[in-house]
Parts: sequence; structure tokens; C-alpha cells
Amino acid sequence: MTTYGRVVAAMDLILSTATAGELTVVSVTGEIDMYTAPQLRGYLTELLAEGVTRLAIDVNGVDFCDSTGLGVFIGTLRRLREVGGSLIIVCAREQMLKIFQLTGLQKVFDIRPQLPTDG
Amino acid sequence: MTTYGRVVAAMDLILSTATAGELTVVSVTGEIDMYTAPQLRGYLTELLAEGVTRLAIDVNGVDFCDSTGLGVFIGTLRRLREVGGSLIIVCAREQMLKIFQLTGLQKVFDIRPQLPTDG
Amino acid sequence: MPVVRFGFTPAPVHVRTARLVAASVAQRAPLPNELLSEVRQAAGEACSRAVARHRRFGVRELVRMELTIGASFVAEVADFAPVTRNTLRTSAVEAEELTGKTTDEDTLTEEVALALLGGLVTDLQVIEGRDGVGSVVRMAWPL
Amino acid sequence: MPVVRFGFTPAPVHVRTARLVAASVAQRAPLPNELLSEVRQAAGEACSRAVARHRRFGVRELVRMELTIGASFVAEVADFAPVTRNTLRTSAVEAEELTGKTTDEDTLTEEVALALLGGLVTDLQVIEGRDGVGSVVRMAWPL
Ligand SMILES: Nc1ncnc2c1ncn2[C@@H]1O[C@H](COP(=O)(O)OP(=O)(O)O)[C@@H](O)[C@H]1O
Ligand SMILES: Nc1ncnc2c1ncn2[C@@H]1O[C@H](COP(=O)(O)OP(=O)(O)O)[C@@H](O)[C@H]1O
Repeated sequence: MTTYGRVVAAMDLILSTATAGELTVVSVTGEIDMYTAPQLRGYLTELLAEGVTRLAIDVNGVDFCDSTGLGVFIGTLRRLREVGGSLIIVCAREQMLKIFQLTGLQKVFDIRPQLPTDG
Repeated sequence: MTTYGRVVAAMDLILSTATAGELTVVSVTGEIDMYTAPQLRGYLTELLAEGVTRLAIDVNGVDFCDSTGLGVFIGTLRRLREVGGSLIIVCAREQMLKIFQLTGLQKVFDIRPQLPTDG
Repeated sequence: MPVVRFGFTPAPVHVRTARLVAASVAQRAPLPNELLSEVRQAAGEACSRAVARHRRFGVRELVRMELTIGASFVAEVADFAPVTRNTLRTSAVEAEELTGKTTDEDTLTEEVALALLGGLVTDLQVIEGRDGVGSVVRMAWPL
Repeated sequence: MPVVRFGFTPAPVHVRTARLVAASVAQRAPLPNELLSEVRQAAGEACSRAVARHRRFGVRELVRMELTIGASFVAEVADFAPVTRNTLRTSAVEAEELTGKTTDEDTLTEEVALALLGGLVTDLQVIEGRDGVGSVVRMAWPL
């Protein structure tokens, strides 16, 4: 089973996966909070279980993200590090960048305004 | 003092007046409810006090209207009738037409989808 | 049974928030989309009615709305103003009468509110409050 | 002093409505527009924290949020879960530690929530609840 191109849409969160070179890119649209985070976590866990190690999460479609969402990102980063993988957060949104800053997590994550073009 | 062309904008209601032939047309934008109705009532009362008798209220910019709003329309109609005046409600919106129907007020008001062109 | 309670100082401005809450909870109940604007309108009417009653009788207690998701979606709006003979009605006078009669605008609005509630909500009750204090508008929509 | 109370069954879905309510009441307080998204985020964090605490301890009581408009805009979110040594903190551990440590995701989220609350709200307190039951996150914004 391959997850590429799969689109999962719940009431409040839309998740899709694409590839860009060697990178697996998950795009998230909607609000990430206590209600939708389990869905995001499950989706990412499944990708990692399938062997994805070079991951990017594009959050430019995210309208709202709380600590539960950040918790999912941290968990994903930790698991990727364990297998020598990497995580890029694609984010250009002011509001979202602010919560990374307020929590000091901008120092922890590799945050870029857009997808790296060199794959 | 003339009210024509005056625009009153509160936090949630925007009121403006224009003339179309002999008709005075008040356009309402926003939500009409218990909170904003006093403002609408005051605005219309002032117009009537200035001698307006042929009035149209354009509610196509109204997102929400409750019984308080309908109460203002009824009060205005009654006062206009007392002086031999007339009231047209300009309304093409489904949701708004529905509340006129549910209350039986569609039989009481002269409701038109657009401004009469014959002035 | 999920319950959401919303209590507010009897001021018109909070009725808008009450409408938001009712529609938001109804959406997640979930109630079909085409019913959401009815819930929003009906909850707003019930809350306006409660605020008006508190103001008329000078009652400063919070107006209370309770939303319950069970076999149906139930919205109850409670006021704590004195119950008079006219309070516990669910039917309004005819529309034609309204424009002719010399009733004041408040009474008029109340009649229109009742007509709207009756038209919007099939399962509608207006009952006495707990311990005989105030009145409760109870509205239910099947899930 | 206008007061709005919002109580909800401790389920994640209602936290979204709580955010809506907090932002809506703050807007009408009125709080400047640029602060509204902070209020929305902070209220959401406090409510998520309360829901998480109720779940962890199996407490089924409603989580309660109270919004008061006075000299400042005050938002209080109360839970009714047991208070342990760790409950009444307003400062979080360092971000760098989070990614290294073997803490579970719930604890991790809690630390991030605290860091966010501390960053968003200047006037922040986490205090014991009335009669020593539960905890209250109290946040204030000057008007
Ligand atoms: N929307 C509301 N806002 C504020 N208080 C409310 C609201 N609805 C109910 N209450 C009050 O909350 C109190 C607690 O109610 P509840 O949680 O059902 O427990 P109990 O009645 O056992 O104390 C009651 O006194 C009730 O009147
Ligand atoms: N958001 C809320 N939802 C439901 N109940 C609440 C909420 N906030 C407070 N309450 C409860 O409502 C009850 C009534 O509170 P209040 O109106 O202040 O009067 P009193 O405490 O005198 O009964 C209290 O028992 C309080 O715990």
C-alpha cells in the first residue's frame, strides 16, 4: 500500500501527501487542535511506519494550531531523528511563526517559507 | 440638515441613504438584532421626522435579521401609514424572505426583489 | 450526553455570541447543515426574549442557555423574570393585527418572536422554570 | 460587570466553541483587534489543558470558562481534577529539552501549552480552585 497522493478529509482537517524529489510532503489544511490532532498524528505515524524518513509538513493552509499540534510535530521530529531522518516545516504564515517563536521551537525545527527546490 | 448621502457605520451595522426619483432608499448592511435594532430605529425615526413619506429599505446586505428587526419594520410601516406614506422592502435573499413568510408578514409588507425603476 | 452551557449578563450584545454558540454546537452534534441557520435564528429569538424579560423586570441574573446532544439536539433558554399569565404561550397573534394595533414596539417584537419560534421549531415548549422561577424555552431537533 | 459563562462536557470538540466564545466576547469588550487572536489561542490552550486534566483523572464534570468585562477583560478557565504538585505552574521547561527527553506526548503538549500561555499572556496565574477543588487558569488583558 502506498500513501502517496492519498487525501484524507475529516470535517475540519484535510491532509494530503505528495513527493518532491526525495522529500515526502504532507500538506495540512484546517485547524489543528485537540480535536483534530489525533487524526494528524495517526496520518504521520502511518507514513513513518511505511519508511518515510525525509519529511516536510506544509502548514501554510493551517488556520489555527495549538499546543496539541505542536506536540505532534515534536513527536514526529523525535521519531525521525531516531531513524536518522529529517523534518522540514514549510511555513510562511505570521500567526503560525509566532507560536513557534513564543515556545522557542523555532530553534528546534527547520522552518522554511517554502519547499526547498533542490529536493 | 439633510440626511441624504449620510452614511452611519457602527461596529455591526452600516446604514446609508440615497434617493431614487421620489423614493428615499435606506440600505442596511450587517446583522439586525436586539443589539443593532435601536440604531436602525433611531435612523429611520429621524428620516421620518424630516418628512420622508415614500421610503424603501434595502435589506439585501443584511446577513441576519431577527424579530427585533422585523419589529422596527412594522413600527416604521405603521408610522408611515399614519401620514399616508408608503414602505417598500427590497429583498431578494432567501433567508430573509423566509422569516417574512414564517411570520405571515409577507402579506403585510410590499416586498420586491429590486428597486422599482419607475421611481 | 454532551452538554454545553452558556450563561450571560442580560445584555443584547451577548445574544450574538449565544447564536454563535448554538450554531457551532449544533454543527458538531451534528445537525444537517440546512438546519443550522434555523437553530441560530431560534436560539437568538429565545435569548432575546429572555434578555427582554430580564430588562423589563430589572432582573440582573445571568440568562442561561443549555445545549444537550442526545437522541435529539435540545436547546433550552432560561430566564429568571416573573411569570405572568401571558408568559407561557407558544402561539402568536395574526400578523395583520400587528400593523394595525396600537401595541408598543416591545410587545410587537415579542409577538413576532413567538411567530418565528413557532414557525422555525416543530418541537417547541415554553414552560415554567425550576422552582417556579422564570420561564424556559425548550426546543428540540431530532438527530 | 458583564459576565459570560461557558461550561462544557470535557470533550475536545467543545474547545473550538470555547475559542469562538472567548474571541467573540473579547471583540465586544472591546479588546483591540490585534489581541483577539491571542485571546482565542490562550483561551483554547487553557480549555484544552482543562479537558486533558479531566480526561486523565476521569472527571466528568463540566469544564467552566468565565469571561468578565470590567477594568480588564478577564478569562478564567476552571477544571475540577485533582491538583498535584505539578499543577500550579506558569513556567515551562526549555524547548530544546522537549525534543530530546523521553517524555510522552501528553506531557510534552502540556509543556508547550504552558510555554504558549506564558508567551501570550502577560497577566497569567494558575491557582487552586474554589474549596481546593481543581485549578483555575486566570488571564487578564487591560481594556
Ligand atoms: N449556562 C449556565 N451558566 C452558568 N451557570 C449555569 C448554567 N447552566 C446551569 N448553571 C448552574 O450551574 C450550577 C451547576 O450545575 P450542574 O453542573 O448541573 O451541577 P449541580 O446542579 O449539581 O450543582 C447550577 O446551579 C446551575 O443552575
Ligand atoms: N460556565 C459555567 N457553566 C455552568 N455553570 C457555571 C459556570 N460558571 C459557574 N457556574 C456555576 O453556576 C452556579 C451559579 O453561579 P452564580 O450565578 O454565580 O450564582 P450562585 O453561585 O450564587 O448560585 C454556581 O454553582 C457556579 O459554580
